[in-house]
Amino acid sequence: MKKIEAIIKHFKLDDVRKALMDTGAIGMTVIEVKGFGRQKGHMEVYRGVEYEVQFLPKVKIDVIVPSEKLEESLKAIRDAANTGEIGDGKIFVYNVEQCIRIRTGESGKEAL
Amino acid sequence: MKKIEAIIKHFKLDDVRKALMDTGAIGMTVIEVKGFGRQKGHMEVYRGVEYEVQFLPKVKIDVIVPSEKLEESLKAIRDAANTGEIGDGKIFVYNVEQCIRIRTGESGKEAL
Amino acid sequence: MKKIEAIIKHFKLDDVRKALMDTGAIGMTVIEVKGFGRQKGHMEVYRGVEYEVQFLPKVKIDVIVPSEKLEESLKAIRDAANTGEIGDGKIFVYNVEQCIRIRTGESGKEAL
Amino acid sequence: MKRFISLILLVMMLAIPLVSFAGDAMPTVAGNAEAIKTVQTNADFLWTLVAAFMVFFMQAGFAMVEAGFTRAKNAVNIIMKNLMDMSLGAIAYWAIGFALMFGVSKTGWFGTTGFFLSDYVADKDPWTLAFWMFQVVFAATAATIVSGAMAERTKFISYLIYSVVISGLIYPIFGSWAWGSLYKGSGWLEGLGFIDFAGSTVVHSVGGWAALAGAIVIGPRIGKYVNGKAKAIPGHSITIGALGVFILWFGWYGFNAGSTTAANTDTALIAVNTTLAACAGAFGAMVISWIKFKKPDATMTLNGTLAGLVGITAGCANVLPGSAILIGLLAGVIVVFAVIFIDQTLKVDDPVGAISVHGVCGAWGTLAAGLFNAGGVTLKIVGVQLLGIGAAFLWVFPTAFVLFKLIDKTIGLRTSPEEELEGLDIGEHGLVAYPDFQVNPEANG
Amino acid sequence: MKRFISLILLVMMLAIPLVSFAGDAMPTVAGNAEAIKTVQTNADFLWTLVAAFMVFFMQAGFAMVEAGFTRAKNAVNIIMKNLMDMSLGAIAYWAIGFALMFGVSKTGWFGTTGFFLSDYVADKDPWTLAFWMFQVVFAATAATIVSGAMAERTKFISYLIYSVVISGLIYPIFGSWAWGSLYKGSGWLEGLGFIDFAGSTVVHSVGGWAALAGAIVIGPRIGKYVNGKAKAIPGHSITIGALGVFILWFGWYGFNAGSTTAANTDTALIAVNTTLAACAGAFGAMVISWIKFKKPDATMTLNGTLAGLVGITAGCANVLPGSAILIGLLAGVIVVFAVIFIDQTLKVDDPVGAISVHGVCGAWGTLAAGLFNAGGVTLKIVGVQLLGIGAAFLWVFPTAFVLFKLIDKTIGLRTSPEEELEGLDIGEHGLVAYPDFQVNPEANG
Amino acid sequence: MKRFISLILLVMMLAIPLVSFAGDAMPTVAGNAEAIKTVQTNADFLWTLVAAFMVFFMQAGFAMVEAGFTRAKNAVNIIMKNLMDMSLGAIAYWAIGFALMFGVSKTGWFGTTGFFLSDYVADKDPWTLAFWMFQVVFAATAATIVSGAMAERTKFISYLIYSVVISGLIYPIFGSWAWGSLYKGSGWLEGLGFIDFAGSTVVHSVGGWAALAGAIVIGPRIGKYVNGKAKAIPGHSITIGALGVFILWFGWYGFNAGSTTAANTDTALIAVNTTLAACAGAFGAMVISWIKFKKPDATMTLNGTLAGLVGITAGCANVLPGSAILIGLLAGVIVVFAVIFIDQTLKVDDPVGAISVHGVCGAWGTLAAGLFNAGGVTLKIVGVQLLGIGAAFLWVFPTAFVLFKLIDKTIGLRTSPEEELEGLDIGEHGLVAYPDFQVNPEANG
Ligand SMILES: Nc1ncnc2c1ncn2[C@@H]1O[C@H](COP(=O)(O)OP(=O)(O)O)[C@@H](O)[C@H]1O
Ligand SMILES: Nc1ncnc2c1ncn2[C@@H]1O[C@H](COP(=O)(O)OP(=O)(O)O)[C@@H](O)[C@H]1O
Ligand SMILES: Nc1ncnc2c1ncn2[C@@H]1O[C@H](COP(=O)(O)OP(=O)(O)O)[C@@H](O)[C@H]1O
Repeated sequence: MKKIEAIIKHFKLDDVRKALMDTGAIGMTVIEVKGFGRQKGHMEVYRGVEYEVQFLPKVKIDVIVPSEKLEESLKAIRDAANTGEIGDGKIFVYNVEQCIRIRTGESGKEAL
Repeated sequence: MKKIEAIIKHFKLDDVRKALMDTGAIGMTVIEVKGFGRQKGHMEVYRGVEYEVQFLPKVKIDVIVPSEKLEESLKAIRDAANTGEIGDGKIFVYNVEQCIRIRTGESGKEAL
Repeated sequence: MKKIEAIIKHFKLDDVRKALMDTGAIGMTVIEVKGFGRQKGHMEVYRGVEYEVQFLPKVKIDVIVPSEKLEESLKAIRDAANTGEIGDGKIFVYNVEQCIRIRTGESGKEAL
Repeated sequence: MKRFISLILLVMMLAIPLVSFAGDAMPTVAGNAEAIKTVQTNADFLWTLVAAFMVFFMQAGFAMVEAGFTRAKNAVNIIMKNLMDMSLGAIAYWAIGFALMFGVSKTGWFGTTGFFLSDYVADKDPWTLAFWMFQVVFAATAATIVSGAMAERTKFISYLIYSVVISGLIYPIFGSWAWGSLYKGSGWLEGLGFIDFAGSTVVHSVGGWAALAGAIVIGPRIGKYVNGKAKAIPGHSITIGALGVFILWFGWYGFNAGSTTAANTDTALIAVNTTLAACAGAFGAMVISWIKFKKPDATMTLNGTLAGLVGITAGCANVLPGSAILIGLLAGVIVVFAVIFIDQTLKVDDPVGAISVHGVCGAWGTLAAGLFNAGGVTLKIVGVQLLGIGAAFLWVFPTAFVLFKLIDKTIGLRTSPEEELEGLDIGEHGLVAYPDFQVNPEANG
Repeated sequence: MKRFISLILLVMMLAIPLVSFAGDAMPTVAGNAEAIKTVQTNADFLWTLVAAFMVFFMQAGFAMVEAGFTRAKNAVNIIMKNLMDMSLGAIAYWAIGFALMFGVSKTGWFGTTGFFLSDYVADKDPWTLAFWMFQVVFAATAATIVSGAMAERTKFISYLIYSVVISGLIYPIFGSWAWGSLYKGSGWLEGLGFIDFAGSTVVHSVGGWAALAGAIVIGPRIGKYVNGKAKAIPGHSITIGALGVFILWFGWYGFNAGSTTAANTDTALIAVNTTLAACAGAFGAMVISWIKFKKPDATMTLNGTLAGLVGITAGCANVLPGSAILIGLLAGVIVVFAVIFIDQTLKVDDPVGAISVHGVCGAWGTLAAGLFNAGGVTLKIVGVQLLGIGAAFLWVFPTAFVLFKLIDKTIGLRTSPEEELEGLDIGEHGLVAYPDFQVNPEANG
Repeated sequence: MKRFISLILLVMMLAIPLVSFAGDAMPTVAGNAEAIKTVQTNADFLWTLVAAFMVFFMQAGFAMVEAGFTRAKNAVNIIMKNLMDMSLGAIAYWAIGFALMFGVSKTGWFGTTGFFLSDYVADKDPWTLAFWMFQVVFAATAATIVSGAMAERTKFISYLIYSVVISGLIYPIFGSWAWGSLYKGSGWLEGLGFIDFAGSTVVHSVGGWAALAGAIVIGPRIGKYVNGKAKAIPGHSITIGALGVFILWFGWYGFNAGSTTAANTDTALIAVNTTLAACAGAFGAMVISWIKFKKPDATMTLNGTLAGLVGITAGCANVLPGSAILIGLLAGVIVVFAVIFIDQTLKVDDPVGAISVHGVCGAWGTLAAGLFNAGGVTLKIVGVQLLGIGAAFLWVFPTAFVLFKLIDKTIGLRTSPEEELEGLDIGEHGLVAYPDFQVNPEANG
């Protein structure tokens, strides 16, 4: 199994969720994060003082998929999250060694 | 070392924390997340409009344990978090390549 | 590529960010977490009832770096985050199997 | 002897206003009579001003309701709009609005004297000021209603322009038709016997119809209608929204009971009616929402409270308490259906329900003031009420529509989609309302 | 001649009320006297109503205190309860409560005339309305106290039923014993000389003992007592809670000083006493909490402020300012011990401290009104005060207990554990109060 | 006959105060005159007290503004400070402040009679109490200004000490110079004709200069100046801050119009001036911030509103409405420059802008009261105004400076850096304000 971590723009969350479900994913976890990459923050003025908003709000989606679904899932995310503009985000992939469903104790792919 | 990511129900946090500490774990990190899996969201009505609450609030516990403690820790979490009901959550395991304690610079298992 | 997860004190965030940027990192993601390790929580009194604040607020920085930059980055974080006091935090390193930039579809190191 | 007595009596009864009640002068009947008038006048000023202060406080209520019922990313913007519609609106009303509304009116269509409070500068009659103070907060109320309906997508500068025009022109001109004679004016509508004691139509419907025009011209928020289906966009703090409703209710006592602009015993009936209608409105909306949506809906119940208040505003001084309950109850029911109708059928996006609460229930309240008139109801009374309701719509909706269209064609009415998605607070004001708190992914859609 | 003069004098002194003070009629002594009465009456109405509006605003204060002192997941529910206990309570008080409390009472135990405000419909005396307006917000205050103590676990529908019964029956019946003669009633307790000027017992203890019964019947929140040890469940917004306390303090001036229901100079002493007692209460609670817990505890200090206010409510018009400080100070001390005792010894779960603030300090204040009576204290005075305190407990606690038990056995008093864990907002109202913000894991336990 | 008639008239006019206006006694002219006075007195009490209650409510406004404009981690602390400066301040003012300010003053520098409200205990004149009530909330206002400027880094215990000293000594002594003769005192400054109707200098500048001294002595917050450059530390809730501003504006009507301490028609001009100046202040600050920072700055506009209010406070009763607009507008402009100057040039860290709003605009308002005097302006008038402005600074700044230095040297003025970084709420009160919500990493720097 693989874990996909996709850091995307807020308003793309719903599209990405739908795209993933179309690939057969049946679960995912989202986390509010702040980050920067190519897209840097912007300057604002607070009571006359300029300051940099360094970190921009983004959403991170964690989705664990069976290894054979990886490519399909990556493509789905990319297509759904892409606006062609800076700040669209990044996808990272990790190896998952084990997976357990708490309720049933099942493990491995069945647990997803 | 292994990283255990357990996504559980809020009110089980305290039990899981205690169970883990009983296995000898001396640290952990929790994060508020939203997610869905087998347990889907529910429909609500806001000002006459039906809408789906797709993501339910969950807690994610990250705990890094020495590899030899892995099975014991997984069991502890499972036992503590299990209610037998849908939405009890999932556990994922990853490999940790390195661990450093910032204050002392120690690394490896000693750093945990 | 490697993923560095550093759990540090809030007020060190800016220093760590700068230190990482000095090593050439051009992106990172931060998440608000709560945790404990060697540094335990403290007792407080609420309306006459003692209670333990078990989890202390911390910041987690996720930064994905090319493998050859790993050591340099770890040192940078350690140096910046270190106050010599308990609760300074921990650094964990994971392997990243793949990285994609959503906007361009680039992958691997170029995508960082 | 006779003469002497007559003289004494004469002095006592007539001449002595010269001596007047002051210091240790020998009191006289006529002097006392003057003094009594003075004391009553003082009480009238006291009540009129205290009521005006309470109505002013409704600005805080509107700001909190509108902020609470919309998303966190637009909270700064909503608050700035509420602050500035009062600030610019009051200056516009001082400069021209008051004159158009209450100046001498030869035609019955608008006043033409008293710009820049010049009446006071001329006469030094403090009543001009007390009356202006009471009226300016009414104008601000009419103006502020619109900001809720156009929330989360309107350019700030465009809102400021609208604000000046409604406070300076649209509101006062209609106001002069119904209320001009309260001061120096004389309006055609009041001449016909139109009953709108505290402004269900004059203030609330006027604000509500301007809100309708604005919401239509600007169009719905991004994500509000997807494939023609309405989506829910929950507000960011029900607590703050509810606080706003309680503040409005409190201020409404000044609004309704203060509309006597005199300290007299009529205020008691008005206060009781206001209370009962608000309570019944909350109850009505709760029950209907419970039946329709299976759960007692909080935002609908809060809207129902306001609906009850708007509903009783016209008739608060001329209906009996039992009728007030009925009027409020129906307002609470109406507002639920109106919100759903406007949202789902008309597909007009009104984040806080301003059109339903103020426009629709304002019309209902005006009709009800005729139907439940304690002095009896005739076809003529009902007819005039309907005429007033219609006149308000026909005057306000088109002029506001044209105004918003004009703004749209020139400087633009709506912020860019990027700004709207990110939140107006950053785009328009360079600030976030709650920098210390994380923001929910789903709330930013 | 003589006759003529006599005639003039007669006309002047007696007959002229017919002419009365109005328009330009020749003023007369008797006419002036009438006019003076009218002006004073107008002032009385003005003050009574303004005070009533301020007391109404306390509803916002209660809503904010209770919402702030409980968890975010139950904020919508708390607000709905506060809104509806006013809304339903006022209608119940209009229908029956007022009649039971202030109607003609043959027995001294409850009134039997004036249902549905029929007195006003009959006489058209506006004072009936002004007085009702002032009394209805008192009834709402008594009712709303309970929602805090039963927060975070009570079924909404059950709360609504309770609400109607306390406003319509339990509160008015006790009220008739102590205050009936303020209007048409006559109560046995006031007949004995019971001093409770603004309602330490009549309003606050009544609310507090009902809260005690409710909290006992419903039992503690899940997680409040673990292995018999009390756990802390912090409220979600101290800022909102503190705002509520400030609003309550503001409204309390209407509560206490308005209880003259007349514009006279007695109000000054009342206002000063109210201020000093509140200040001393805050101070007392802060000092005690500092000593006991090592840090000045904010929620205790806020409770102390309210304790001082509740404590002075009975005696605000008959003690000297110095005594007010002492009464408030002791109330602030008492409330801290009461909260701890109820929470840790009685193990009754009262999330906001309502029982301690209103029940216990209400009793203290009633006793203090006797002990510190500026006109001197006798055993009899103290005895009657104790009798009143006891009567309130003996009437309210059992009836409320039975009421809650009945509700529990029939439709159920408490929400399901799942709903409680998830938060009542979702379960009861299908809405979260702060959808834009993340919620802390630990707060949901 | 003649005698008889004379007798009757005499009785009517003089002797009958014995009969007095009460119950059914035959009314008389003199009796009526007395009764009229009584009614007017009642109205004066009513207005003075209602105004005092409104000014009290400003405490809620200050608490919300200061909490909203600072970080979440210090919200409990800010609220406790606001609660306690009222609570301790009122007791200090009762014990000594009022006597120093309004007691009989032989020298013109401070009063020496009336400690512990002993005047009332002696005479039982309720006016003493009504007047005290109005004055105590003014003292609390002056005291509370400082908490904002010293927010997020001051030890709680030290703040309490400061609080008692300013309410008990610093404020009342200056107050006696300008306002002593409103009661039994007589101050040297009022003797010269100093105009400060409601306290631009007496209350606001006094608070502002104490704030300046405090902010200098305590030094900036950690992270506020990095390499000599000012950094932004945004407040945690603009919504709550704005609510505070609306509450302050509402309360300000009591502050300014209540300063008549009489129910008369002068209040109308004051209310209108207050409204227009606030509006113009908001407008001025918005425009300037828009020009300078490219975007209409919300916190500056909110400060501008308060600046307009502070600016009109001195002259609210003696300038024309047109002048009020000008005074407010300039105050709004001044406050923006003052904030920037104090923050960036003086490098004095004032999180909420208290020094600029209250100190600087208080001075401006006092000068403006002379310059725009409706009765004409002379060099002497302006000179006395400047003298008063200078006297306030020269009295308050040094004494407050010494006070803060003394506290600093003894028990310490500032919390430890660890505590400051973690937030004062945990360190000083063992509580967090919003336990249910996550806190942003960047806000904790
Ligand atoms: N090296 C990195 N390590 C961790 N997170 C990163 C890294 N680079 C980017 N990110 C995350 O991805 C988000 C989007 O990156 P960005 O470079 O702005 O997108 P794009 O490449 O499309 O312009 C950032 O806000 C940050 O949260
Ligand atoms: N494939 C997945 N990838 C990432 N997170 C998941 C996945 N499946 C489930 N989760 C997380 O686990 C939580 C619990 O999953 P769920 O399937 O509802 O539990 P259960 O299997 O006990 O019914 C979800 O809310 C989600 O946060
Ligand atoms: N075994 C662990 N697994 C996951 N997170 C941990 C673990 N140990 C520590 N942490 C995280 O690191 C943070 C700092 O750890 P701590 O032991 O207090 O630091 P230090 O070692 O410098 O004293 C904790 O608050 C927790 O979030």
